[in-house]
Amino acid sequence: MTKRKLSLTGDTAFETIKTIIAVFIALAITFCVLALTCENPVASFVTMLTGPMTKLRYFGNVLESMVPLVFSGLACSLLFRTGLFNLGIEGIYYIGGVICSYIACQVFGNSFTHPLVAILVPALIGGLLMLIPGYLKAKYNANELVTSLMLNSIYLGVGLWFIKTYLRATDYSSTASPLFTETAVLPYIIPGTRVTIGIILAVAAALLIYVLLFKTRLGYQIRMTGLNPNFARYSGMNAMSLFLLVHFISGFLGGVGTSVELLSIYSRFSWVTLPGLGFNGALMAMMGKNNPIGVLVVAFGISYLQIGAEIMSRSTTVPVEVISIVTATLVLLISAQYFLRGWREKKLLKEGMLHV
Amino acid sequence: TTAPATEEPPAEATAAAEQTEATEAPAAEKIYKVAVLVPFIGDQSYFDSVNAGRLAVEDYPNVETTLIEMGEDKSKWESYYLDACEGGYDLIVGGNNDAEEYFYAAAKQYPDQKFFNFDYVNHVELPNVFAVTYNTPELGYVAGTAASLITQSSMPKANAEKIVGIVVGMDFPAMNDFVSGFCQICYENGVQVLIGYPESFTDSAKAKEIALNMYAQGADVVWQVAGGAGLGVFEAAAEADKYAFGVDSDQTIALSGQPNLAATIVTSFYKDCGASVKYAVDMLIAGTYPTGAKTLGIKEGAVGLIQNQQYIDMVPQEIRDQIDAQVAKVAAGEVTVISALADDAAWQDIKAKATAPLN
Amino acid sequence: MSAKGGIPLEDSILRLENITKVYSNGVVANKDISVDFRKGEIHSIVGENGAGKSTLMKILFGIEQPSAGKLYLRGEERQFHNSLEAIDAGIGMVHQHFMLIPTFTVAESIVLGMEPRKSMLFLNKKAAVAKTRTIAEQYNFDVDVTKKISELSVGAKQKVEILKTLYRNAEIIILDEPTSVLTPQETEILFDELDKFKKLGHTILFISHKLGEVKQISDRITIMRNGESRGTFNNAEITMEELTARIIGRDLISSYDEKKHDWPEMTPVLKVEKLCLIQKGQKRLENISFTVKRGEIFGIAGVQGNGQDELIRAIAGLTGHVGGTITLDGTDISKLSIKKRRETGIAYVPEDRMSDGTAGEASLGDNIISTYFDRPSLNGPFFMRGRRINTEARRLIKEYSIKAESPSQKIQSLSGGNIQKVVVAREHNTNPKCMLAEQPTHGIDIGSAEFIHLRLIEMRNAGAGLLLVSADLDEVMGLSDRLIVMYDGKIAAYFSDIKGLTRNELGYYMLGVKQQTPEEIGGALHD
Amino acid sequence: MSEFLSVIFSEEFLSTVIRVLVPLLFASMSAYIASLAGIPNIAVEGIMLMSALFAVLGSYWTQSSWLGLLISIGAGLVMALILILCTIKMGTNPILVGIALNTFSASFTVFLLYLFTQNKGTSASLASIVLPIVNVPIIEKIPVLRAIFSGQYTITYVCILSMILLAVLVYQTPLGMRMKAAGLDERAAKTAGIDVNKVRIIAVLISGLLAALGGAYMTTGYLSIFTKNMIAGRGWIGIAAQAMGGTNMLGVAITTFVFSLFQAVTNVFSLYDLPSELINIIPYVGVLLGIIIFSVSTYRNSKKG
Ligand SMILES: Nc1ncnc2c1ncn2[C@@H]1O[C@H](COP(=O)(O)OP(=O)(O)OP(=O)(O)O)[C@@H](O)[C@H]1O
Ligand SMILES: Nc1ncnc2c1ncn2[C@@H]1O[C@H](COP(=O)(O)OP(=O)(O)OP(=O)(O)O)[C@@H](O)[C@H]1O
Ligand SMILES: [Mg+2]
Ligand SMILES: [Mg+2]
Repeated sequence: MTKRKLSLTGDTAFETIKTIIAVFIALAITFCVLALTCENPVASFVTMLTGPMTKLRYFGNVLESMVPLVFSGLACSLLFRTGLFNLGIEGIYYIGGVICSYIACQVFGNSFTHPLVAILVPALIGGLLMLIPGYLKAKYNANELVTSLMLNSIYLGVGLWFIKTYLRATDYSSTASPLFTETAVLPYIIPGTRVTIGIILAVAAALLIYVLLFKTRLGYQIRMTGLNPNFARYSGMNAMSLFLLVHFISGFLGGVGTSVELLSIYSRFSWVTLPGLGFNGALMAMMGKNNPIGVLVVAFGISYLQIGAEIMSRSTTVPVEVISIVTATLVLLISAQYFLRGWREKKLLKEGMLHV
Repeated sequence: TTAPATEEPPAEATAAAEQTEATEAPAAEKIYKVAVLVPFIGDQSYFDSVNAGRLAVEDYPNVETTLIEMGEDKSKWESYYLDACEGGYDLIVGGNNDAEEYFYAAAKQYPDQKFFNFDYVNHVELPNVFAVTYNTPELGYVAGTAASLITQSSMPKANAEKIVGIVVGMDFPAMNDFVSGFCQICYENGVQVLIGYPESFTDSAKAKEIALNMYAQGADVVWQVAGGAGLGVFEAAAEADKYAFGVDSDQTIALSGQPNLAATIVTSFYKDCGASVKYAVDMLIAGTYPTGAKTLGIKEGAVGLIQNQQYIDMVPQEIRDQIDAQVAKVAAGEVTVISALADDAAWQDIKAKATAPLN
Repeated sequence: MSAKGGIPLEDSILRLENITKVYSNGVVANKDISVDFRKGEIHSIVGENGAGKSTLMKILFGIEQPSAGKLYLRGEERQFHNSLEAIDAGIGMVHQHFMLIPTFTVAESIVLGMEPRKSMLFLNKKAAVAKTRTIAEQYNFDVDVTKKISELSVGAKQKVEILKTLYRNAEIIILDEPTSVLTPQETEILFDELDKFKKLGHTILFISHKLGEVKQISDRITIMRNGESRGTFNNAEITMEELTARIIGRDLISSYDEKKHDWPEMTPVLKVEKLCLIQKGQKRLENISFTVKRGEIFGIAGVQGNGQDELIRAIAGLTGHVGGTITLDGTDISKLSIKKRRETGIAYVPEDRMSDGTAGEASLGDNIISTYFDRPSLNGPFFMRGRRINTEARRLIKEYSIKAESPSQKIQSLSGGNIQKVVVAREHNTNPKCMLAEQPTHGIDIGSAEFIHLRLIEMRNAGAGLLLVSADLDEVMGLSDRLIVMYDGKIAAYFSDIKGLTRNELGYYMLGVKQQTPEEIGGALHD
Repeated sequence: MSEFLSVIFSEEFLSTVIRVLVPLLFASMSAYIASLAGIPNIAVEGIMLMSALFAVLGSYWTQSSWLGLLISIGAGLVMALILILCTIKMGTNPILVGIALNTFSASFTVFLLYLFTQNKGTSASLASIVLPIVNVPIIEKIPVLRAIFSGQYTITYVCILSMILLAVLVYQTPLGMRMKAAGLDERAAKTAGIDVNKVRIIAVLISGLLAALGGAYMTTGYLSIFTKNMIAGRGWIGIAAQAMGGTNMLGVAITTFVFSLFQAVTNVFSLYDLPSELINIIPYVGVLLGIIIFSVSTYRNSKKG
């Protein structure tokens, strides 16, 4: 059998070329949209691309907005690895946020123990809550999309009610918690920005999950179970407990993510709708091909673009909503599997024919 | 006497705050840059009203304004404020509930610029900040007056039952501040109040269903305090052939495209944020920018009801007179209106009383 | 000797000229293949796994497009862009893997794509049932067309696949390894049918790794190797030995008998006593008792679906609800988890290598260690040792002559035979006391099959007990030392010595025509 | 309480259920037909939103409610086309496309609204036209039946008709059978000579059409004004109902109906002094309990055999 690795068109090289070209096309489309909607498209375009680099605070914005995306992206990627389409991280972000806020509003400990508890408790509870759809699926084959979507709305209702009944700030006019106790707030690590140790935690989490997945026995079992549960069971792995463990870790990450976000960026809990970070996490996970490092890169890229576009829209007449067109194009092009495939196949065919 | 909210002279609206005259400042060369920060416009409520105020001052030859929409993601708001401060504006208009902390933090950090909080909850005393708030309970009280008079009237769509309704976007104190005064006067007048919370400011279909239920249970007038979702109440009113009240600005104007819906609106109860924005800019130009906080109510004309032609045509003279009399009483300070924001216990009490079925 | 050339175009119904196929991943599956098929012949295509047989057939059926070359149908140049065009041109194909939807009924499966209609727009369900029933009767196929596919036995599914092509009026019928799942009797019936079709003027293209069948039924045979055609031969002009040699490039070992070897102490290693299994309210296994000893291959013959699969899965621990006991080397394992059973000394080559035996998306390396990934030699205190795993995988690739580029290659990009070798290598590598081997050479070319057989014999000779389940009578009779036949979830017969046992005799027990007494069967446990 | 019961057992309540049900049914059937053919359509919410806006814009531009409806359907079909082209031609994961389309639609509707009305919140200032309410002569007089079959918005009747047509399509036509085959086993369908891509394109276009009708319903009768984000999760309810019913159309419809029933009860409850946040989760809890009971009993049955 004549089977050859063909260098230029090899998998990695091709993926890289593809992504670069996709980004270029998406940017070109963005430029066209800008040309249609504002007076000075070139300047706006440059602002969008370089904006986040012009000020430390802006770059800080990029980092701070990628943190929750990394956590929810990691959480979703783990879930997707089990082959399930579970969107429950959205709800975990909400209810975890409520729990975190409750703890953050109490007075105890010091500026180390307080945030530690305020992050770990929601994380644990998040992990446990994630077991509900996980168990229902594993044991009774209850559709995880239904259960997770329903649970999201239920967590929202219960969380709102809890805040209103037990944690409402009396000095605040909408449903919100009181100000977090000072000890609970995470310290800033880059002066002049709101970048806290959250970013370090996010990167650490990504690396940790990477090591877990690709270097440990547990990760090996998780990967095999995700790829083919029958095979994992046949090989002697306990598919059910692995499945539940993955759900727990995922919920745990969700809990950490929401807590870090709240304790870094917010001074009180005032979400009255689902934050949308869970859905964005699903996007990160899919674009990052469920690989922790991929999630990290994608989260940075999307945040950079988003912040760049916001800076641009602030200084020009372009409506903020235009950003969504840019993001949608980018997402669709980058994740297109067949994009440039024709070209690649032609090349492969040519090279292949040489060996005939 | 057609007088939509935004056209009211600012001097009258804020008569209490220092004496004012000169709108055309002597230092004609100076261009005043004003930034207005709101989460978004198009809420059919006070962000739109603030924007109306901005548009009004935009016509001044020496004023340049920028509207900055920050979006609904609160985590991004801080940077919008800091950017505005760094953008060299003379006056930064912003604040209101959720953004207040960023507003005051920015004001503290940039003491050379002036700041105006168009609707404060917790004012922080700073030399460069002026803040106003509106007496919402008084507005609710006036609306309740009108509602309870109409339901007992012989107006064509009014029925025998003494029931009125109020659809409130979400169940939280700032929203309930509209309801407390409403309940108070209705209870005094022996009218039952139905309160519905769709728990959304966008789901107009849900608001419609709730309002339809209210009408089906005997309400003949429903007040909507639910932003975009509240438009569903007018749809319900049109379908049930009953009355509705608008909120924040003259909603018959907003509904210009849908005359059958506009026709259900007896009147709208406004909160004139726009006028206060204009007032702040005028003061800035005059070089007499105030500091401190002010509550604006019926007396100042910052809240009240729209008395347009439709209102006059729809509501009989004697009812209008009764309403005017009640408004005068409130303006004169003869009534103590319960505020849900300030006194939770009293609010819970009046809510229980006003919603109890009549026998 | 070669039948190539010489034939005038008119005689051939379908002619391929210089067909080359390069897959999008750069694999050259077919190289410059020219062959023609005549009207009314049975034409076999043989070759090793991955030789490119299926690819060539997929090209004929419009599923794949050739990268170069021409295709003439009835003398006219054609190109099929999809199966529909091929079907319209009178080509039908029974695929190597069933193309049936479990929730559809037989009638629905058959008419799918060419549904009878009423008033142009609507599905005529009655006509569908009637038409399929007529066709089934016409060709003497005994299937209930109103049954769901999921309720059918493998043989019945095969019949449905063939009915599908007949319903479409196929003049040319392609059968890609249709017999690998059939019993001898079923195969006989199929061959009778094929003969009938041939006489009716259909052309049949037949792919099989069972050369006996090929010799029995073919008019002509095309041999493929490494994506190339190694010539087309008239059946009468080529001997079995020649055929074998041309396919694998060497001779086969004629019999494994010489390799037989008596282990010094034939102590029992696996003991199954009174095993019962109830699934979905039906008795699947009833009172199964037997003993497997060290150094022997214990065979289980039977038509598929008579409980062999359930039995093996129950022993391996994949199926619960077991009554009775399973003892491995003195330990009762019937309540243990799969992992514990494996640790006690069970290894298992599953029937379905794709759904149980491997994770297709995972790398070869990941697949080849799945049953002993936690072995200390492959692990550090916290992390798995990637380099050692790689070394181990490379060693096995070499030892089992698995055709693969590297351990990091996705396993699904290997050919079926090589995937099977990975499974056997992995299970062998755990050094089991008892190996459960279920259809270990299903769909595998003769060369690879021989290799796997030798490995199994080697294991036996090293003192392991082997439990071999196979529907292939040649395999089960060729390898087993002792043998039971299963019918309807029960042991129908036990043979302590298979010498002198005939295929026909075995066939009677397999079909439930004959049945031994409990005493005779008792020997399975006590011998 | 008795007051509550009298509301629940009224004809008016029945028509409330119908009103609430229609957009949800469109949403779930939209999700159903696409997923039947093997393309999960997560963009239902976005398509509905887009169509709701275009129904208003369309009827405003043309000053005809029917042309408006056509334009709205066109918008829905374009969205569906993007979904299917990205999936089939570019190989993008359909779920990713769905999420991207939803985000896009949420912003793009506001952008368009602003472009045409200078308002980012509602279309209230546009003189758009709604479809008529239809009274059916004889049924109008029959109690109970009249609550369902008379005096409803035009699209309610379109909904009834669509459901019948859809059921016929899925269960009585070759196309329906092919869709099912394409969804259950793409390779099997292909080898049976089915043009899977064509079947899928049709299915997703029908899905787009149904979602568009659901969106149009919201602004051409049920309501007459577009408000930002007015679909408010209805598309997702449809997707959940589809996931619950699977390939069984009746199952999908029943789930949707149960949700609507709970939703209507919730609307009645919301007039009582109960914690509104908790009241609002009733429909979700209802569906969650439903799926738990359903799955557990299926599991038990399969164990028993
Ligand atoms: N879709 C595909 N993409 C890439 N390579 C493929 C594809 N299908 C088959 N191949 C490769 O083409 C070669 C020929 O495969 P083919 O299936 O034709 O072999 P075969 O002769 O049918 O083998 P077997 O006897 O195992 O059925 C193999 O190396 C296989 O890995
Ligand atoms: N996209 C692909 N890339 C690489 N290899 C592929 C691809 N698709 C299929 N193959 C491999 O090509 C081989 C040929 O496919 P086919 O369906 O004919 O099975 P096979 O190898 O012939 O199986 P068997 O050994 O059971 O006869 C398979 O082993 C399959 O794993
Ligand atoms: Mg009345
Ligand atoms: Mg093959």
